[in-house]
Amino acid sequence: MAIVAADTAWVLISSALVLFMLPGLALFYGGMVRRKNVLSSMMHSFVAMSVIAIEWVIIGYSLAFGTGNWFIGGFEHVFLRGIDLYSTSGTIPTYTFIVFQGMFAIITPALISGAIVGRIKFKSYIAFIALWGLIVYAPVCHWVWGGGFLAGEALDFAGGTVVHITSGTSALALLVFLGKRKGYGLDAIKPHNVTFTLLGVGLLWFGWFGFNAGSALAANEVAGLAFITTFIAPAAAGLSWMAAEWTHSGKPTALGFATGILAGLVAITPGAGFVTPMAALMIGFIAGIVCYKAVMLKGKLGYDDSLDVFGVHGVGGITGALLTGVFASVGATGLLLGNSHQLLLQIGGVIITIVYAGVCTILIGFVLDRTMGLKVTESEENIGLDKTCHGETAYNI
Amino acid sequence: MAIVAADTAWVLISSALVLFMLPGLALFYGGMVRRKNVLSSMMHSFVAMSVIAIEWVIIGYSLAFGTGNWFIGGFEHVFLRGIDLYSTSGTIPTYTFIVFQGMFAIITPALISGAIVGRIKFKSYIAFIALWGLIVYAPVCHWVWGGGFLAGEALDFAGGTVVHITSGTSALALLVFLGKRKGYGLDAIKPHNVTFTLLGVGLLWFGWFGFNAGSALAANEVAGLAFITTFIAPAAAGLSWMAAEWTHSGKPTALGFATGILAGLVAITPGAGFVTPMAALMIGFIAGIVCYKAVMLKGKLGYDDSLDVFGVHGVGGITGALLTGVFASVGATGLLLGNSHQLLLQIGGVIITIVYAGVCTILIGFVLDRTMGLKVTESEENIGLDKTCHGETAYNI
Amino acid sequence: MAIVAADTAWVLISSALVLFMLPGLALFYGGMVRRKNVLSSMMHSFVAMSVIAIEWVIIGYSLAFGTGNWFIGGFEHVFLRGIDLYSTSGTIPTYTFIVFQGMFAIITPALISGAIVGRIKFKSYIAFIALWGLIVYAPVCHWVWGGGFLAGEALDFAGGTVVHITSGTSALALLVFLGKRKGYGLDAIKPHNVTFTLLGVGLLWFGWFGFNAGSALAANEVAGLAFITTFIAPAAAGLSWMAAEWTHSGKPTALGFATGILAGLVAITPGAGFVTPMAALMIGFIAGIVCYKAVMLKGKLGYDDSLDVFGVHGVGGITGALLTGVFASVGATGLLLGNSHQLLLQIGGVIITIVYAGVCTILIGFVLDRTMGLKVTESEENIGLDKTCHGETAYNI
Amino acid sequence: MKYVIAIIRPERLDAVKRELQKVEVNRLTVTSVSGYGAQKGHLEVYRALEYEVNLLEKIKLDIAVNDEFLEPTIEAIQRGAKTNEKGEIGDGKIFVLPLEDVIRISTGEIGSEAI
Amino acid sequence: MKYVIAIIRPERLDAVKRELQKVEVNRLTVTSVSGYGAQKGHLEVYRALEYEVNLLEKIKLDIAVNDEFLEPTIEAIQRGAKTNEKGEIGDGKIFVLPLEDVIRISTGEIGSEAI
Amino acid sequence: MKYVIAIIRPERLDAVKRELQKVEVNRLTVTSVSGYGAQKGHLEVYRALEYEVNLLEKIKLDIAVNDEFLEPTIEAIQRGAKTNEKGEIGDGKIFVLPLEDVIRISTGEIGSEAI
Ligand SMILES: Nc1ncnc2c1ncn2[C@@H]1O[C@H](COP(=O)(O)OP(=O)(O)O)[C@@H](O)[C@H]1O
Ligand SMILES: Nc1ncnc2c1ncn2[C@@H]1O[C@H](COP(=O)(O)OP(=O)(O)O)[C@@H](O)[C@H]1O
Ligand SMILES: Nc1ncnc2c1ncn2[C@@H]1O[C@H](COP(=O)(O)OP(=O)(O)O)[C@@H](O)[C@H]1O
Repeated sequence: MAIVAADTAWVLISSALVLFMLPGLALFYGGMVRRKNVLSSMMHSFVAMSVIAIEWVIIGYSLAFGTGNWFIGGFEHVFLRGIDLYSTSGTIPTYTFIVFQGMFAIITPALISGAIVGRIKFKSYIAFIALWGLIVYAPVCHWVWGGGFLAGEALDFAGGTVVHITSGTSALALLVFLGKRKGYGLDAIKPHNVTFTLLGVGLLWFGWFGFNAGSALAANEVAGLAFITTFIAPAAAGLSWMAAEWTHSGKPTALGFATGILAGLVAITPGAGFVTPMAALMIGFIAGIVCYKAVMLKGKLGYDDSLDVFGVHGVGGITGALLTGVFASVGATGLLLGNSHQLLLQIGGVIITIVYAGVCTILIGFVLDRTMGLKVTESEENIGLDKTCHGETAYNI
Repeated sequence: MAIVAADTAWVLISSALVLFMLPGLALFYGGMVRRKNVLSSMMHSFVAMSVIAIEWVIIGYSLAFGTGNWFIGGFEHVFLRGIDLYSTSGTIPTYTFIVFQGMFAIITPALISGAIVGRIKFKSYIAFIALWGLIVYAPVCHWVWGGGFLAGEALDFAGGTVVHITSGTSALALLVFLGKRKGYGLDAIKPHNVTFTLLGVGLLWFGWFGFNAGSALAANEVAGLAFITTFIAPAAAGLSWMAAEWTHSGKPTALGFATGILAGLVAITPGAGFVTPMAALMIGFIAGIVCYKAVMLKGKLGYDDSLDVFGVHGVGGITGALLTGVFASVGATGLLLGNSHQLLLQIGGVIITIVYAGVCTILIGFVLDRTMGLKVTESEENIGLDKTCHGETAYNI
Repeated sequence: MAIVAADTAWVLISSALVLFMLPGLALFYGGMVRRKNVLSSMMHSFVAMSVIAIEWVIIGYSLAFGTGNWFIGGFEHVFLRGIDLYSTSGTIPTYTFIVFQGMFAIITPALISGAIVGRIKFKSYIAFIALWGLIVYAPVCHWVWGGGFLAGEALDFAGGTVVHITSGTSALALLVFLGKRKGYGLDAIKPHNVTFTLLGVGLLWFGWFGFNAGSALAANEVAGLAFITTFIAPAAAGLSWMAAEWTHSGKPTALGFATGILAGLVAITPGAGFVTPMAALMIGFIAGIVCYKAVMLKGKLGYDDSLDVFGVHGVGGITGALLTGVFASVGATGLLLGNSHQLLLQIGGVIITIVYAGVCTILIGFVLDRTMGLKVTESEENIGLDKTCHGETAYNI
Repeated sequence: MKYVIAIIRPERLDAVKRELQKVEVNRLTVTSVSGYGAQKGHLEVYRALEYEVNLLEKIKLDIAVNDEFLEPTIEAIQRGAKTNEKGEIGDGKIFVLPLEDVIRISTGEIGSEAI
Repeated sequence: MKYVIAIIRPERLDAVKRELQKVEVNRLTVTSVSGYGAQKGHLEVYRALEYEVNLLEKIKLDIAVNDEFLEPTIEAIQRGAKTNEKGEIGDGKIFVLPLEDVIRISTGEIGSEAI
Repeated sequence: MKYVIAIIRPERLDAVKRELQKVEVNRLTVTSVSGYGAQKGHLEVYRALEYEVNLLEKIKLDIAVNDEFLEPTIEAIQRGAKTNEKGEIGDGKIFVLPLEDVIRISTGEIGSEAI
């Protein structure tokens, strides 16, 4: 089948937009850590661009999108064998499909890094994301988008399950080995640069249009729908988070507002092309509140998911996946249109993903902890990872 | 009518580009304020993304683009009623048209915020932009683009009048209530981070290609023309501002250069798709000088339009609107082609818009001032709005 | 010939992406200099957007792409004469082609600025890039892309020779007149903000997709190929630079990683649309190592190419040009497919370009040095160019 | 000669400078510091969680004065640094240290006239 | 009264604050500084080249104390600032200067009770 | 023992460090400060408008020395800090304060040998 130039243009620019989310994430996370860990935190995002990109074209793509079985793809496209300039996937070149999907494979493990800033060894982080990309991401991606057992069952337009629930859950699981930052709970560990975090969420939103609307894989009406829902839901979530915070603790913080927007982006991801704009409004409002509550809960439970990967991506992703089962009305039907079966499928998909990602992450974490060690020494943590892991200081005269 | 995929792709990416102007604006403005107000200033841009996006899909779009009368649209599309996945506007999905237009509705009130940094209450700001979006933006947008009485009369390719003259005028009008910053004129209130401002203008320019060339609403020759004029005019204005400053005060500042580029972007907006590249060169050069003079004048008149919203957007928008009436030669004719009538129409459009935006803003400002109060206390102003309004400090260790 | 809307959309957005590389470059370079020179360094990138844009539409485009002879184009398109809204170049409007090519003309001299930060007079810099754009860039661009004597001979998909070898060589040549920074070699001159540099490389990578994949000038399979190779090569080069540094000096720095990515971007530029993804992997890995070694060599040779323009763009560009001659297999054949002639052509192209750019830059430098003077005084250098050339300080309270 | 070190609120710097100008003390050095003392740290909220922040931003002034200027200097600082008439906790402190010698680098002047 | 100036490692600030709290010294001023001394500068690598960096980040504490608090203050700082039991080069120094007078701005208190 | 505080121009820091090294004073602490004095503030231009800026960036050096090092230290700073032979307004000042005690944290050394 011949490619369609307009679809190709759209997926190409969408791929670039998704890659651009990585600097956005680096800013978002980097702004929230202390000065002594900013480069370390940003490098978590940046190095994922290299490590996973290479892994993806060597083997990841084949495992995720090769024919394979219900669980995982095969090895037929290892090193991109069997694909050439004229291979097509739908109406776009296969090379372009590979790139677009590769961007998703990159950002997912990078999201996890927010939970563990300031205390993971850099080389162990690299090993972790490389293993995680093969053991967790590739299979789950195959299940949902690559022809596996969830394909055509659970709805996941742009990665609520594949990207956000896997990363959110794994973030939490990894804390089993990395514990708290020193001083967590005693001292206020303040974000060293909130302007970075705001700017970061701006970049993320911008890139997310590629993430969600690009997932239509064509410049068509569905892309248009996914775009407008990705416009509305984060706007609503930003407001509802802000309202909750303003009522609850008296001031609307910039950090909170930025987090609310992110929660909305996450929550609309699974349903972006399946729900109406007004449903997106609802999903956004709900996600802002739910994630706010989830982050508050952390305070009570006392674990140190430092930048709230679980509270935002995990909880936001689950919220979005379930609400997709409720509100779906475009090209699929959800609970509100009487299809309660879809909601059950969504719940099933969520549970399976949580269990799978959680268990595998604990296994990977365990192995790495015993072999290379995951956590830096207390003194390294005190001094900061920029100096101890990278030999640098971010800011100088 | 069926959509054209290429046009859809182009307007989608253009919409993303225009949204990206908000973080750009946040950086541009945020860099120019003092450290103690940077988050407050950035939040003015960011919160507009939420507030106006929601307002737009609930009612704003309907008021601006609903059928209505010569003055304003109607309520038929409230909550996007009557629009679905397959609705089209020209060759693109209506959802996409709504999003693209929504981005313009967002950035316009955000521009105003530059005049009033460091002294407006956050909740009053939110109320202000929400009211302004309905009372000023929606009608003026309807007049020019939504079938109102200026449609087909005054030329405004991408918002010289709708966006820049309205915001510039309103900025000035709002100063009636907000007055000067404490210490204005006594101490130098220095930009806390000029690199932000430079970077911000880079983001703005990038996004402006979507703003202007996207306004062709198709990936056609006119988009190509609007793109190249948006390339040339700011380049010329950057140079002419810099030349004026260099001659006049001895040094070419980075801040001045950035402002010149912005002036050129503003000035080419109304004519982007109506003038030749060489006319764009002229418009840019003129705008750089005229806005430079306008900002100097502020010093003499003594009002505190803190970040020169009127001097750049107001004056630049007026300059652009009038020069469009002079230079128009593509798909319209201006003075130089013997059509002096067009220039009169431009003048008329400018005057009506100034009066309308000015009067309405004063009314809105008056009501808010009497009810919620617009200005923070002197002590809050001294301490800075980041701490007093948002409970945060931007930079920490 | 009628334009193709999808190709137009693609080249328009690619043009915007390439322009966006300038703020990216400003951040990349600006982060590496000391606080006192950051605005000066950023302005080198920003002012190029103005100066070269104007020069390009007035005369540069005509010299590069006018009919002319084997060496240079003609004057037929001075002031864009002879081009109108409906002129086409291939499947896109000529105005769009002009803009896209103009972006390349802008970034090339801006790249040079990294070698000479902190010690060149601002007005001499402006004069230099203006002259260089006419004397070096326009001819070389004509040779390779404008119908000159290298067209159809040496392969250069997106500017390995035209952009990177010319700028890298010229950077080195200009050092003849500008020498070392004060204190170079004695004190560590530390990057004042490594987060800027990381962020900058993120922007550059994002923009580079427009640079390379946009060079297909159509939204087709070749664009898809150029996109995926531009995804893989920098990823590989980032890793190989990091590996080299980690082994050699014990720590993987963020600055090094960012530089590696840039080296990969440079090296894949000439071959982006001519090689397979797996060849791109090889090219990236090799470029990371080769550029790392080149930068080390600088330490031994003792010249002060401050931000390693030659080490990265010169050496990376040469590496890429030669490896294109080795690996070319798509739409051209290289050494590995038995066409050793192509490699010879590549070598020839490289040598001619180096000699031409080097000699012309020395001439331009000589003339400017004797007339306006190139270097600031020692005291100005000590105080920093932000204050002495621009009358500003970047960071304030 | 005395070396006066004053810790004040950042937002009072302009007022203090103005008061010092009035008593013709027009030389000083300013440092950004943070500190704590009687002023209770306040609660700040980060993403729905409250933390106690106790290091507060302050401004430190170093002013070397001749003995006859000590009183006026201290009084000027007090006038400028008070948040309001009655003063608030956190308005700051003034420390007076002995100063043995001063050298002005440009001229080589020494002692009182170098201040 | 004494004016104590201590230079410590940034990563020891929290520990020093805790130790000071224990001896009821709960007023201090913190400044970010850099310095060098016995502690050798270390090599840093910028793009494949090594440079010696000798200005190291430190934290400076200013603490005005009444005489009876001097000993406990010094000892607390020492306990908190040591990298480990035996102490490492670069752990810092404590300087004790005479302090003639203190004024608390908000109340106008003077001398010992103002500290 | 003396506690020397010098305020110099930022761009002279390297030169001062070199001069101090020559007289074997190789311990010091550096702080970024701003200040004003005899040196007139200069005009800066923000978007076509001129403002007087009077707080100028300076560098503050803290150097604790034994008495016999006082003279060489002062002279070294003077040599390094002067913009040119004759000195310029704004080159800075040196303040000498009495220092009662020094403690080196790592070793517990006290007094002169701790400096
Ligand atoms: N004994 C002290 N030593 C050093 N700094 C002090 C001392 N007491 C107060 N400060 C500084 O002065 C600031 C204000 O003092 P604080 O005790 O909070 O309020 P008040 O000014 O009402 O006494 C503190 O934040 C701290 O920086
Ligand atoms: N004589 C001194 N004068 C001023 N500052 C000093 C002096 N000696 C040390 N310092 C400061 O203390 C810090 C630590 O001192 P250093 O000599 O490196 O190690 P140690 O603490 O083991 O003596 C230095 O970086 C410097 O800031
Ligand atoms: N009496 C003083 N007290 C505190 N700081 C001073 C004093 N005099 C000068 N300074 C500091 O020294 C710097 C240079 O002094 P200034 O009077 O401007 O020039 P000069 O060095 O020629 O006397 C000032 O910016 C200020 O930081």
